[in-house]
Amino acid sequence: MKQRLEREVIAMRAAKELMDGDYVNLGIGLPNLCALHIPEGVIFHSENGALGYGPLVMQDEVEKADQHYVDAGARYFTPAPGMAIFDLVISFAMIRSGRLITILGGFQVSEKGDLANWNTGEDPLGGTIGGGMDLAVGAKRVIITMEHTTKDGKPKIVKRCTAPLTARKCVDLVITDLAVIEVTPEGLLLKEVAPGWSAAEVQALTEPRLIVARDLKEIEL
Amino acid sequence: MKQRLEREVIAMRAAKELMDGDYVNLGIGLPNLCALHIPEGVIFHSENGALGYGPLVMQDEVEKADQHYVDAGARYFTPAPGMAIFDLVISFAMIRSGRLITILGGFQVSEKGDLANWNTGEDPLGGTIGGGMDLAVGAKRVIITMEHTTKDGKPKIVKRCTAPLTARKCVDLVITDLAVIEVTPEGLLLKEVAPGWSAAEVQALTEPRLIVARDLKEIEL
Amino acid sequence: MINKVFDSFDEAVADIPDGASIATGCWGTTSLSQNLIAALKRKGAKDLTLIVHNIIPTLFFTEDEVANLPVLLPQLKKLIAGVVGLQVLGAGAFIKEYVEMGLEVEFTSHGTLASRLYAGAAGLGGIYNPVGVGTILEEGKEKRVIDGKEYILEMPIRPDYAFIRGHKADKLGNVVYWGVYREDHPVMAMAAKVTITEVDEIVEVGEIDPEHVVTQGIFVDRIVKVPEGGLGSPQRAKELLFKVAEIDIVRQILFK
Amino acid sequence: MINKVFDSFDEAVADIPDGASIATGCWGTTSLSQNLIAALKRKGAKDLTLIVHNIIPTLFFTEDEVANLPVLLPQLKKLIAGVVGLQVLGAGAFIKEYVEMGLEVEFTSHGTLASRLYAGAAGLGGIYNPVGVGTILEEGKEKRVIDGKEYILEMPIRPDYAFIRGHKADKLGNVVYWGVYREDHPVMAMAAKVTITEVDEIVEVGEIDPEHVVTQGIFVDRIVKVPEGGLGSPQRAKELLFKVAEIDIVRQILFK
Repeated sequence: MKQRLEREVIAMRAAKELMDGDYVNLGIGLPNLCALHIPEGVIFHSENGALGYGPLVMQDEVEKADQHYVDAGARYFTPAPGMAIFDLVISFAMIRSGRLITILGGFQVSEKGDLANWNTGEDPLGGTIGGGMDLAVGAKRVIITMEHTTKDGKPKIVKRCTAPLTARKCVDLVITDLAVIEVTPEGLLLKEVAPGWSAAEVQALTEPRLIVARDLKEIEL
Repeated sequence: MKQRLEREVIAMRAAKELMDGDYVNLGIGLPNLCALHIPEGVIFHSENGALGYGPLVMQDEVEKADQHYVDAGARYFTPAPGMAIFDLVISFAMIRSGRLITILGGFQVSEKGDLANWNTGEDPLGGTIGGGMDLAVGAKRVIITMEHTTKDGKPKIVKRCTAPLTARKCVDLVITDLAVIEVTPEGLLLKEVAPGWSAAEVQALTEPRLIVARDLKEIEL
Repeated sequence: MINKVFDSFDEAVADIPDGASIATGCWGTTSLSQNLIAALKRKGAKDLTLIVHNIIPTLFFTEDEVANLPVLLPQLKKLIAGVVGLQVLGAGAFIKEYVEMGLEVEFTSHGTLASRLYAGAAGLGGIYNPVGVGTILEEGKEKRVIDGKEYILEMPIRPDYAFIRGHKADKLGNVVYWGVYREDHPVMAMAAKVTITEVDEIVEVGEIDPEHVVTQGIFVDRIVKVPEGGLGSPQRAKELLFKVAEIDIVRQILFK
Repeated sequence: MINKVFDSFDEAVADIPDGASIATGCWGTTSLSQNLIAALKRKGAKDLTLIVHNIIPTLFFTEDEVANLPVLLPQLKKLIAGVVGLQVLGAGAFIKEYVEMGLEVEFTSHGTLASRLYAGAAGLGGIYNPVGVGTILEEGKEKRVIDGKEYILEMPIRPDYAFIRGHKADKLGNVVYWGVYREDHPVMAMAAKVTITEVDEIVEVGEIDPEHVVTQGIFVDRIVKVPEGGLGSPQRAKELLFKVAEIDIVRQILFK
């Protein structure tokens, strides 16, 4: 079987979408791995009311943890110069007024850019809505990082989401372990493929028809 | 002609409605005269974002004025211990969430408690809406202080307001230079009359029928 | 000056009747009003509606160490929440038995909850909300297209009580927070009919800079001091933090 | 780090096109963004919509002393305001000539304007507002009874630009205010597409305590320093305050 990109590499590729001065909110899981690769000058936002904080406290430095500084994913963060603390009314105005870029995980993305990422099944208790729906609807740019297929090999990029939706027509870019795909008004545009993979091979693992970019290239970091 | 209460006395009577721990917003004009008579422990609110401030700067002490501390009526106030400064979103949540008592002026009050106090005529440019409508609708208790009749002797307490409305069914108590009248579900209840005035004499200068309180008494300060 | 300072948490919650609605913050354990939660549990009022952003079980701690929202589950009729449980632990599994016994759960997005609380504070009758269109959140609600975009009509929330976790309060009730204490507490205090705060420190009037007050005294009815070193105190939190750090599974959840 | 600091007010407003909408604070002269107002006048953009709580003429001062909102009247197509003019001076008399020439005036209550700006910031499609029922503010608007109470449907406001008067800003755009500078500036900054602030002082990143930031840098795009002793400066304001105090009619308005 051909090699797919490591999760770390997906995160590195996603981090390339950000630049100095961007404000970013990273979802839990894969998106969080981006944190270590994000260029200087990018400012982090946490839904529970912090902007511009410093590095997370790592496992071997618990003595640095302060219980007053916990991010939305329950990780301790360190204060940094220029940080601001605020309430959720302000925090969600940041999210909903289109100033943030968000990188989220995904269960499914449809060819129209619909996103399902809060619940795999039909039981509402089986997932958590949290701030994810607000981010998907409100962010300036929604980037989804995920594996290209499920564990049993089914496409996660689908014609129509079967898992409960997070939001309609919200995704701008999908970065998987096989490809970088942009959601355009014309359909899904395949822009980059993993080294050694052809457009046809990616298409075979994708439910909707992909438009292949004229300048299709290999994913670069 | 019988003597009516001075404006200062109306203000003193209105101030009696307040007690320690109350939060109050005073409208411009007559209501502002109450400020000097309000008991200790009453906390002042200004729409433009101040709570718990100290005395206003008087005409002969302009050196105390600080341009950063101006109330909603463009008067300089002095800071006081426990004061808070905030934005208008918060200020109007204070007003609209039913925590303030407001004393406002009035052009007309109807028998149902409708209030007209922002504009005497039909030209919107002839008056100012400001925060008065918010106060009338949102305050826990709306007290109107005004002369009982217009300059040419017409009743200002009327069956139906002819001046443009500020809000419907919002007035709780009217304090005039002749009487103290409560708005009740049954109608206007005459509770107090100015010294030397009878209920019948007050009724003669009032358009709707007044219910005379069993324990009708003279206005006391 | 009206005395807003209560000596005991039990007194501060003594008038909460059966059927009351209570809004409070929870994002991790730091922002919990642990002493008020424990007092409400002792009081045992029933058929309560709990309005929270998150309700998440506390892992590896006893109830004496952390009084978290799930201790109130037996007293609830209804739960309004954005996050119920931890995804890694099967999300809302811990409340399934209560749901089967009749607990009503109303899901919300975090931002929608914040906006609904603001609507409550500002006296609004409803808001057209952009979040949740096409999802389970639109079920049973009115939808409307405004300027070509779909919205859901969401109703204001005006809780009977708010429990807020402050850092310092002066005796007039002006509150400042510390880090994630803040959460949605300011808007909950504005929207609620009665607001009770537990704070690390009660200070004299005048000690908080007027520009730094976050929740103004007009929104705060009762103030109780967290006992030093006791439940919910910064000292206790620091101890527990190190205890957490010694438990591998939790470290993996927290630090990854 | 992105540079948000502009050297000149003219540069900071250079991209404001004809037809733009601008929200800004005015409650007395203290909260005015005088330098931005003067720069916008110099630029001369036309058909503007101005969104303010109050527009009140400055009495007894020259335009060189105070750049107040009425200097923009010739450039306006529409005005949204709560207070137009001073009651004691015949309210809106000073804008009558512009109204006759076609200026559209939309009245609002102060609280409604704050809520509509919040609605703009939070992405809401509309709000059911309790204020204005039975008044001229309901004309032409949808009404609806919710839980037995009447409300008016009011639309969100998302200005193209906000001019905000801050006290200090750090280079990331975090702003703190001073007294009545604050006004509705925080929510205007949140609701606007582009926010420009004029401040007494620009400080280094890290000089403002994270708990004290009122408007966060994400909401602020451009920062310009008020020239010391110049238009809108605290020094100038103090001088004018004493000048006002010497003029009897104004003293009567201000101090009674």
